[in-house]
Amino acid sequence: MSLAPIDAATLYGLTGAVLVGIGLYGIVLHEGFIRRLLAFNLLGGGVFLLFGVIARRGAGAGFSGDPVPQALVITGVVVAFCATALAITLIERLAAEDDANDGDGSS
Amino acid sequence: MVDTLTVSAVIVLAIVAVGLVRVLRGPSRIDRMMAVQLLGSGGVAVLVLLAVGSGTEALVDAALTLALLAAFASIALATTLVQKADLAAKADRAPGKPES
Amino acid sequence: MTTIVTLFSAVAICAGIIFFLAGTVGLLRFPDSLTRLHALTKADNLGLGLIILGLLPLSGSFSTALKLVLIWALVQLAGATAAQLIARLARPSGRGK
Amino acid sequence: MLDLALDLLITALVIGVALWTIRTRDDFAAIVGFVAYGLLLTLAWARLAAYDVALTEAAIGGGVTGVILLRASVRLKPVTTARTPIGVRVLVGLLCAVISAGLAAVVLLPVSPPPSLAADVRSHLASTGLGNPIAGVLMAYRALDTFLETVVVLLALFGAWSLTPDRAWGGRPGAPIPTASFGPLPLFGRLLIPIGVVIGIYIVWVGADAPGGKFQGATILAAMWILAMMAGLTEAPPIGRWRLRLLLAAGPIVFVAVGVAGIPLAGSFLAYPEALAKPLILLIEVALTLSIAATLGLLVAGPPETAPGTEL
Repeated sequence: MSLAPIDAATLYGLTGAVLVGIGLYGIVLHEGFIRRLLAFNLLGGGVFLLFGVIARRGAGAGFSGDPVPQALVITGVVVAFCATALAITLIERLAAEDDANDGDGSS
Repeated sequence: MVDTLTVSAVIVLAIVAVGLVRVLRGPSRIDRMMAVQLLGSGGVAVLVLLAVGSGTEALVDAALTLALLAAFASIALATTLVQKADLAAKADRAPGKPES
Repeated sequence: MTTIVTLFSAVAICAGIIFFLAGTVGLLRFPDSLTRLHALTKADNLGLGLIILGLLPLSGSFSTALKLVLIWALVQLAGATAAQLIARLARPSGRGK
Repeated sequence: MLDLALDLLITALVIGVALWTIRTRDDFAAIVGFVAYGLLLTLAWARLAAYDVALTEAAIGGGVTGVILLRASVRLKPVTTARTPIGVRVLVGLLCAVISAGLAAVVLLPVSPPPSLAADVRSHLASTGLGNPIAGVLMAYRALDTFLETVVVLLALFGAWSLTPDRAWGGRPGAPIPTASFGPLPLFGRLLIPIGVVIGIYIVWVGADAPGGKFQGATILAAMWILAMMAGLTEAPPIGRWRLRLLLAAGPIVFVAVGVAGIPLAGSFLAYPEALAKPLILLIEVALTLSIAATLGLLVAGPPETAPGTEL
């Protein structure tokens, strides 16, 4: 094992690592549901970048990157979107239930 | 030519970065919303410069998708602002009364 | 012939960069949101247009050139529409006709 | 040197926008930051030469995810929260920094030689008849994953629909961002939607041999559908309509049918007979594109809000 060369892949890998930290901080400290979900998606972007670095370093056989991790990231982006959409719907329903319980007479 | 186009891309991105810092500082939501439009034109400019510079057709497609979805997102943001302003105006005018 | 084309590209791309610069200067210097929006949507879209104009002779194929023009048209359309929506928002009478 | 300058600039912007998105107090501003983050990540993926991912990020990352977050920000009342004490924030920050440092160490101390399946993909790509290695991976070697992914997309929609209030069941979902059809929006929609639909179909079609594909193309088609709803040009269909449900299920059904046919014809589930691999993959791609586009559009629109028959 030796230190990685400072190239584009390493640079984006480090960025991915930083983004995971930033996203995690947001998930832990934010109280609003939307903001937590946002932070979760920021974290996801960082994880995907780490996969991108694995793909870039696995370049070979005439490809600019290993296609398998890239395909995984594409699947991941789509599933992350679906999870976000489901979570948003849950949050909205929760807020609607809260409203119904709070303002029985007023609304 | 390849290097010249990459240099152009770096310069455009640097200029866009300065503008991005400015619009994100606000103060109004309209200012902040401009971040998406700024990246919609600036980010697309960077992508097409890199695409033609490296002769990568796929990057032109990526730029096309980026332009389309940035357009979609900036319109959605603007519509949201209009919607929120309408809701606020309605709440201001007369709570309880039916609006005309 | 090729020198003329290269020169044309270089001039157009440089002019595009200058317009991007002008847009950012506008963002930094203009006093309120609406004038800043004006600077952004006008100058940056023109900048992108000039850069794409400069790239057209270098693009190598007709389909790529067509896509480049389409990209510019999309950005232009979005800029104009968003500016309209926002301008409506800033007018004191709300959304007038 | 030049390339490094460009990469440094992009990474600085991505990190800067991410930090700003976390720090800002205003929900709307945070969503703007997130959309900007998605657009910047497209540049990052382009620089990593992962053009398929760049397309996906451009389509989903900023655009469609941004709109669904906006939907929530319009429908929910803003929450005012007390700021966490500084001590807790510093502690959480430190713990997160430790995790980042651990991941950074993994990046800086790579395994040598790097693990890669690129050579395997290269040696088998010809048998799929496809030119795009990523389409090959998604449709042939990891076909089961891709099939399950399309089911996950559909399940997410079922989950969202199951949250429909009882009175609204079977009704139409509202527009994601409710708008009167005023001003330039309908005109914008009429101009942009035809162009966008052509681009979406093009991205699916080109995906067999070049970066692109069904998920990216379907997302673009879904975005255009959502735009039509926002501009008041069309309404979301009532969710009880059986033709709609058939459209949603068509992709996974075709996928499964071809997969089961593979057991007698090619020896295993989801294996394609060599001669028919490309036409079969194209058939699946077309069916999946339509289903995924419809599902994603309805996911963004959300569950029905008004009872059936009460809408205008």
